[in-house]
Amino acid sequence: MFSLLYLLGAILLVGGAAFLLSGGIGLVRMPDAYNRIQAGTKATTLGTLLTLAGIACLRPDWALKLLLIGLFLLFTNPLSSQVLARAAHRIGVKQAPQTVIDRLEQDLGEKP
Amino acid sequence: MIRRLFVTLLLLGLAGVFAGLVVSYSPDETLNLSARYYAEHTAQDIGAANIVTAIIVTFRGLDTLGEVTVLFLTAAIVGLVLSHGRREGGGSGRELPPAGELLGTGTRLLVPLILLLGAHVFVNGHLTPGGGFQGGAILASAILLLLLTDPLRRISHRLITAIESTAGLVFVGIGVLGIVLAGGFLDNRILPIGNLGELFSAGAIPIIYSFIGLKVGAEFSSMLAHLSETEDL
Amino acid sequence: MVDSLIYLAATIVGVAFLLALWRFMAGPTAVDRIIAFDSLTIVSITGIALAALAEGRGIYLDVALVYALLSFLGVIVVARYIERGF
Amino acid sequence: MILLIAMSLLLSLTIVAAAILAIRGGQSLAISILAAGLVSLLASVQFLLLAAPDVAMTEAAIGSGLTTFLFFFVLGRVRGGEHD
Amino acid sequence: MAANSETLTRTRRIVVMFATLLLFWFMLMGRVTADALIVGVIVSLAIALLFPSGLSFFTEFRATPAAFVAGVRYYGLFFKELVKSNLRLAAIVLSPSLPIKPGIVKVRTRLKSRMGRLMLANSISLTPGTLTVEMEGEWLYVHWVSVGSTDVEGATAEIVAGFERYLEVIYG
Amino acid sequence: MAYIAMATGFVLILIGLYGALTNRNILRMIVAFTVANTGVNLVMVAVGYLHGRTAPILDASVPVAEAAERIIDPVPQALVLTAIVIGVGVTALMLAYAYKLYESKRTLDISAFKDLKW
Repeated sequence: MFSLLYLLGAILLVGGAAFLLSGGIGLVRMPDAYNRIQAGTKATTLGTLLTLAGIACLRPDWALKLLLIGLFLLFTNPLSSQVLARAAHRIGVKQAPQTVIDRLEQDLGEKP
Repeated sequence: MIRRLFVTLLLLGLAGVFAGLVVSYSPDETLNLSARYYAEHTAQDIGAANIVTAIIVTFRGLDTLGEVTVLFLTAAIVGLVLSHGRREGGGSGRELPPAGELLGTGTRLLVPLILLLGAHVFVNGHLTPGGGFQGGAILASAILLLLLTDPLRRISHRLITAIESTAGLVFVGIGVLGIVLAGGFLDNRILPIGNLGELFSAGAIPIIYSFIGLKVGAEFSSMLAHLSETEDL
Repeated sequence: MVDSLIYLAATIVGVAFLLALWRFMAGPTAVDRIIAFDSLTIVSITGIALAALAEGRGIYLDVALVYALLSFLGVIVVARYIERGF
Repeated sequence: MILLIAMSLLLSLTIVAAAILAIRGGQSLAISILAAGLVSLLASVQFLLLAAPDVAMTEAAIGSGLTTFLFFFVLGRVRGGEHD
Repeated sequence: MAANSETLTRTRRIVVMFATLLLFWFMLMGRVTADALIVGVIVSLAIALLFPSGLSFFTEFRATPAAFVAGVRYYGLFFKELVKSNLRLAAIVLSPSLPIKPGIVKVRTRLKSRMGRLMLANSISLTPGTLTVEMEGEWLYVHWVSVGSTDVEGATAEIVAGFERYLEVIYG
Repeated sequence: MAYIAMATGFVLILIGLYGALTNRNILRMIVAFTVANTGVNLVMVAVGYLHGRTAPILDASVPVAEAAERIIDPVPQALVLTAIVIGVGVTALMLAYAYKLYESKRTLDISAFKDLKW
């Protein structure tokens, strides 16, 4: 069973997996917590979306349910990473030495 | 030190027993007698596609009733134990960091969706994986999200108690109806069995499981609400 | 050939999972571990979908649905705890 | 089949590692609770591989939010007690 | 008069909520049949009435043709940005020297409606490289992996403007 | 696969017991208890698994006629499903008691509670 859709699905799967891997590598290599949030939780989002799309190509009868999973991920994921970043900033997690600017810290400092 | 040694010896002994169990375990090749009965007769007798649901709600329905009762008792005891340290009204002296606008808006967007998913899970308990217990836990998760966004929010205890007791009464009432109209307590054939795979099939299972779901959700919510009303120590 | 592509994808996902696990075990601060926790749950959704594909049962996706909608709760709970939010 | 067995092995490894992190003394209690939550979340995937989607769904619905929240709530209430 | 329009918006919100929930219900069920419709109407109505402060995609949606066009183009831009920034981040992660220049910049948004602001913040957060840390009034604090410009106007033009142009038409 | 899961479950039980017996903090003991709880559930589900079979839910891919040959044992799943839910209730109860204990003695160290020891 070798059709174009099938091949497209497999390629999408590998592409999504590659993004997941880049997220994993970023999670290990990035120097501080904020950059790890950037790499770790959001590169993995696109990776998961692509793998879900790939599986939808392999099994078109599951497409609706996979679409729902992707939609729910799109709602919940930025919310959790935003709340986490905010909490990290509030408890004063250190930033990497390469950091060039922190306007939030400056503005918080100006206010009483 | 003696204690550490004793614990280590005990665990080593247990590890030996477990290793023996794993090594000598030989998985069955076919289903055993009761499982074979369930596999062969569920579709005709009960009409539920999900055999686990059929076991929980009808074959072992009485156990489930006991279990829901245990859960009710735990919720009641948690409420009783914590009833002393209750905060008066909403005005606690603590300064809480605000939840932030994004979490507030996101909660208002997500809570209806989570409630909908919970309802879907327990209404479809006889067709897809899931059922009352899972659906109830998902409903309670929605309440949990509300509490996370605004910890000082008060969930109405009266509403929770009303839902909980109504659901319990309906559950028992359907069970008694089973004695009157069909073969015995919690018999699901008080309604037509219907065709396998449709939403209105499997007799009374969807109704029973929906009420179990509401009851479990209300019990978990009451635990969460009681905990969130305690004082800081 | 296509099947080997699927196996390749699964292997890559496994490596990503291991990297996130390393960050979870090693992470210097609590926030790092929470990030790793989040990534592990997201990668698990892919794992569930791949398992459903391998078994050929669409109903397994219901579990992924619950995962996608509820796994972020754990992260929010911990984040609100560390900022003393409740 | 090989795919499923490999996934199962990987999950087992992760579960045991997280469980060891969960009971190890000497680090903060919050990390222990987080690791216990990870144990139950990954155990739910393991349940799914064992062809038990009902159990997997229960564990996912309960293990992610509810249990973690109960622990962290009590931990937040007993500030100062976590170091005993 | 004011009270009347108040109840009108409340009713409108509940109706919109109900319709959205029903749509999601049919997507969950995967089929449109009579029995699914009956149960779905009951469940959606119960949730919409029990939780009237809930929001949905379409709560503040402006039902004009321009909004639909903007919605389609918004999603096109969003997915394009998503893939592009993911590729950029993957390049950063894989290069041996790790060329990052992180920082938190301040940007301004003109959006007023709740859903529009949530969608804007989510879009910024979902494209790797930028992450909304805090939102206060019209100011957004965005963590940026490779800072382009540190002043408010430059950063706004680079991060926000693309999404905001469409969201303003959709939600206002 | 059943062997892998079963071994994992037993290891989890051992780890949980070790944690519960060696830690002195009540909250840590409860955490260890939940780990052991998960292990017990894993062992029970693994006992019901039969090689090469699939989940006990009938649909298009598992027709009724082949059910007895294709599905695994549903009884342990039904047991574990309710055990998990009861487990959460028990955990909540233990945590409520831990809260009350802290309220009375201002400590969570188990060796401070000797009132009923004899």
